Amino acid sequence: MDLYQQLIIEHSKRPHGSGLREPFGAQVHHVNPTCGDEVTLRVDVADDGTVRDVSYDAEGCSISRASASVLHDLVVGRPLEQVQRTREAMHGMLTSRGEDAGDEDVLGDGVALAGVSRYPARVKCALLSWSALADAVLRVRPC
Amino acid sequence: MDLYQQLIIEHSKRPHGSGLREPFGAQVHHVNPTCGDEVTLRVDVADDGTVRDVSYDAEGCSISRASASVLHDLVVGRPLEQVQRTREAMHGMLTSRGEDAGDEDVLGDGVALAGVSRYPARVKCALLSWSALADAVLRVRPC
Amino acid sequence: MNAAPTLAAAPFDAAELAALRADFPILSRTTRSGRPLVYLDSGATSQKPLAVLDAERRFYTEHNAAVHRGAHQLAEEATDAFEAARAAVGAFVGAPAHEVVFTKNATESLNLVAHAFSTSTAYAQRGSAPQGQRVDPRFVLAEGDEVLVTEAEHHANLVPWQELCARTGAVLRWVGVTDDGLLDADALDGLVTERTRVVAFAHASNVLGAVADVARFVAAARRVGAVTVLDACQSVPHLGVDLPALGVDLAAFSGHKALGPSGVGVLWGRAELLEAMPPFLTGGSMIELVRMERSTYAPAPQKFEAGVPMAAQAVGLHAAVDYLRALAPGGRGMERVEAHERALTALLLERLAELPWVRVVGPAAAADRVGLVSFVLEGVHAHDVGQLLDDEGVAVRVGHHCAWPLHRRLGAAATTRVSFGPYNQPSDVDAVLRGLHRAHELFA
Amino acid sequence: MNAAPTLAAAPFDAAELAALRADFPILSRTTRSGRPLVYLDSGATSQKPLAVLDAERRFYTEHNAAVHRGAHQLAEEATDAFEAARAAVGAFVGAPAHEVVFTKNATESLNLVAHAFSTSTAYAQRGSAPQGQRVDPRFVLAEGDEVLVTEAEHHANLVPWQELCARTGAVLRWVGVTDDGLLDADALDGLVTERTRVVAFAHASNVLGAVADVARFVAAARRVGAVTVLDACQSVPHLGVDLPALGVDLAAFSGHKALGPSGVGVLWGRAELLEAMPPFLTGGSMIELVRMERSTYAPAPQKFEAGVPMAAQAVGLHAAVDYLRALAPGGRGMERVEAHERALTALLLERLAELPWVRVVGPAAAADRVGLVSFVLEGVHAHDVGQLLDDEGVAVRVGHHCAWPLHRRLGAAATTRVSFGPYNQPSDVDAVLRGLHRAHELFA
Ligand SMILES: Cc1ncc(COP(=O)(O)O)c(C=O)c1O
Ligand SMILES: Cc1ncc(COP(=O)(O)O)c(C=O)c1O
Ligand code: FES
Ligand code: FES
Repeated sequence: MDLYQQLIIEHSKRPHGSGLREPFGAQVHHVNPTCGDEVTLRVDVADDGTVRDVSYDAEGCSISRASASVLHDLVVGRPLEQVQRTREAMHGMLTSRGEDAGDEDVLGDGVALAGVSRYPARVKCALLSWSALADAVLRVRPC
Repeated sequence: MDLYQQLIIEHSKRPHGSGLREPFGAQVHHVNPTCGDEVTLRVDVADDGTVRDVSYDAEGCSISRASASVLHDLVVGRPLEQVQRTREAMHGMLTSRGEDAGDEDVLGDGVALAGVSRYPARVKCALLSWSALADAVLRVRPC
Repeated sequence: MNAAPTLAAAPFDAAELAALRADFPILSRTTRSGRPLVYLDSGATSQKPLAVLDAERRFYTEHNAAVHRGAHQLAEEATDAFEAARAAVGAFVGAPAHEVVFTKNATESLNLVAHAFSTSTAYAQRGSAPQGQRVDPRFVLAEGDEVLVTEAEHHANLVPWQELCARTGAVLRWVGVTDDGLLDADALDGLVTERTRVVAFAHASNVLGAVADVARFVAAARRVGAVTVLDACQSVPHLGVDLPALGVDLAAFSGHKALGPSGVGVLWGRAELLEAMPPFLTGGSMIELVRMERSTYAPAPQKFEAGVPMAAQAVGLHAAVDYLRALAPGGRGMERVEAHERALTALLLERLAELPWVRVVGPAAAADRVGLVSFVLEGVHAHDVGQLLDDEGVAVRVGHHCAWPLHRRLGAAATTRVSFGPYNQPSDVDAVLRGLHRAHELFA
Repeated sequence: MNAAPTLAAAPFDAAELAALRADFPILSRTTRSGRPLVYLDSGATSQKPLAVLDAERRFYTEHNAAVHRGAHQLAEEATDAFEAARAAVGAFVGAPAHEVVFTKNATESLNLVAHAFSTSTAYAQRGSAPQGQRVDPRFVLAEGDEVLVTEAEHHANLVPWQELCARTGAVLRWVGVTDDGLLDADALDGLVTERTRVVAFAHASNVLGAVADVARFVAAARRVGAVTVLDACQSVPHLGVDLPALGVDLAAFSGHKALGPSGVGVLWGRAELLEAMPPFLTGGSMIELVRMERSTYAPAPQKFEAGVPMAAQAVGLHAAVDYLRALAPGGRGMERVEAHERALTALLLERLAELPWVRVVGPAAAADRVGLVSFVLEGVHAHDVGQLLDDEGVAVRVGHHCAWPLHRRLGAAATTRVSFGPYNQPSDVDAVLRGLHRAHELFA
């Protein structure tokens, strides 16, 4: 089964950067309508556009928790432009129905989530924190 | 085709006793819900229980007009008890789905309607004036 | 059938027709009189090709599960099949998938729309809309607001509006029918007033066969901001129809008249309008958040699809529209269906015109019609006509065809209706004529 | 299968089960992991035996026509088949044919009933009932009248009542669920007041599996003259049920959970009550007389069946109930289905009780349940459990099962539900346990 890679299990058991922290520029709350699971997510962006912190409280399955953990790793300390590209790469991989295995240089541990794209019912799990992030960034930096 | 016996066609073209007449003891109006056709029917019953007249205005198909014409023949001049038996015989034959060919001694020309019972959609046509009659009799002689 | 016709807008030739008819096993049965079945009641419901029956069966024997409800593989497959059907049925009428709502039949689709008005009105009066849901003023009716229909409507596009008026105090108005059996379109402009909130009308009449001047209705409704609702039951199965291009806001049609299974219908609506409408049936799968006190709802189309849906039937309808499209290269099958049915209609009209004892209702020219013709035999009741045709093996519909007010207007208690499907052939018209002559001889 | 079991209330033995399973081709498919399918989601929708698929196909290839609408032979045959289905489905739940209304699913049935209240209320307030139609006071709601449900309801028996309240100003009340996950039946008497007009509750919970004390609900409702509405979705497919004998006024269930096709549901109601209710969907075939101004309606059940109905699906459901009855001599098949599913439930409960990391919700004893069991794996999200079971080929449902308030009350965001059908076998329980152990090892 290509869904529960060891990396996913590890991230889900010990998620990186979990918990809500201050300061933050925006906080959003997103719900996965198919299961009712939710994430509260905060971003703190420096004036130069660098993401200083992403903190979150994720209630959900292992996939959603692992994805939030991976998100934290990939986003903190990066400029918003790069975050945007990462998010697109993640989205592309997750919605590819098995076509896109993901680029490890861009997605790091995130490539362990590639298998999710073969399970349509779970794609929203992995996307949950990423859509919350997009929404939060939009509130900090409307464009 | 056992539906349109020559007798039926004749009755339908020249229905016996058609038209509304006076005097009458009760008048009823019945509609065939499946087609919207209607009959207005009057009965005049003597004190001794003899049906003196049945007059009617029937809008409908050949089957319903023929059935009203046959009804007139079978009912006028007869005591109510016999009318009741005739009505039951007619009802039995029409709803028999081809099982009951009808007794000519009881139903006269009415046996030509036997074929109707094989056409469920048309049974209500033949019954229309007979249910109107039952209703009208009930109003004259409640029991 | 796999024949590749050469001319997109020609009727099917004999060989094509034979191949096509072979896809419909019921057409080779005989009737109680021993005569072969001649099915001319496609306006009531069409016959189904094997491709449709096979698609349904395959769904049940390989993928059956409750859609939108499970995470297991069968549930995923069933959901994929259901959503693929939505996309295909949408594409068939020029619409994106998310504007397609599956219902049980066109009647439910039209009731859904009528209830959007009374529910919005109740929400507005009581301030009881679900949290975060704006009540769209287009769907709120005040006492004396008007609903406009036509006198030629099928009961399905009339009675729901009468009932809406009974629930809200709105008033029903209608475009009349002229003595010639045509819509009195000139009266339209006078009937559309500032109080008109809905204009609901049939694309093609199921009795007259006439195709409505949709643009004129839409223009009149737009002038006053009324919502337009199209009853497309008799157009979608017979013409190539692009619903969004027609300019209407909402449209209903049934699957079972378009070679699809029974038990599935469609409501199409502009996305913006569907979002503005409250749900109709409520329950599972249409919710966003449920608390005991109150709930909020999913976006359209899910909002309108409460409960386990008719998944196998949607899959069957998918096969039906695929089948229809494939009747000509490039998915342009509906052009040939239209041409084919129009040729049969012209033939029938021509033959009927030779009989002085037959009165046809509706437009004289086949070009102004979909493939159906209703008529009266002088001195012969329509049910007797129908019965004698039945005896010839010919299945037609007799009665008021769920358009009672129109029949009252035409001065006919009942008419006989011949309605064509893609599988009908010129000899079917001969069979009709044989039966009519017999009826005339017997009764007139 | 034609095996003639000897003991009416015994589970199916291995040979019987093998014969029965052969009637369900989908059960022999394999899943993406290469493992054979173990279908344990019959609570969402059941699989269909070949007899059902064959009956539908035969209808389409031999008798298909619009029912209640034509005088030709096909229309007669189709109508006969549809009405025979009504009689058979009625008999299956102890009811006469004229008390059976065909809907698209149980959700529509329940919405139909909820709308009977708001429509009657509108008629009464506006004096707008159809001519000659008495507005029955039992269906007229005043501001502050009460609708009583339970906290364990499926959304289908909750949201329609919330919406009824939003349309009318009635107030929703509910019987709570105790910490043990049981209905707080002791609170019932206090909750039924002079203002209670409806008491709506599930016969069997689709999460807890618990069977309600129907008599107690009925007695409480009768005391104040409230209408009782039973959600029989999870009882009719799994127990022998005699609806009229239960004493309720109305009941809903779906065909697709009882081996029938998708797209067909049932509303049963006492004749007297159905007559007193206004129609819901309006349009063709449900009318008595139509004029442009207003219409009157046919008697029940036709009054509730607007438009061309799901005839093929009703015919399929007929085949399904025949199939179920034939699983034991004398048409007592449901007794064996009940015994069989109860034995599997007992086995599953027993095996789960051995696992300290599994918390079962609902009654401890299989005797108090229909054939379904929901549970929580400590430290493992239900969707991960479901996914690992899926990998074992096991199809179960995970989530809130359209009973979100109940899950909130139970303190579980989601549960895993195993639900049985007549075709399940003891080894299916083994497959579940294998998956649970794997989930526990991987995640806990
Ligand atoms: C208890 C209960 N009520 C109502 C429903 C709704 O049934 P349907 O989806 O067939 O309308 C279900 C099943 O989904 C159920 O389990
Ligand atoms: C013009 C028109 N509108 C509405 C309907 C109703 O469609 P359905 O019975 O599928 O709901 C029909 C057919 O019966 C029709 O011909
Ligand atoms: S199941 Fe809810 S987020 Fe994955
Ligand atoms: S068809 Fe109307 S009475 Fe015969």
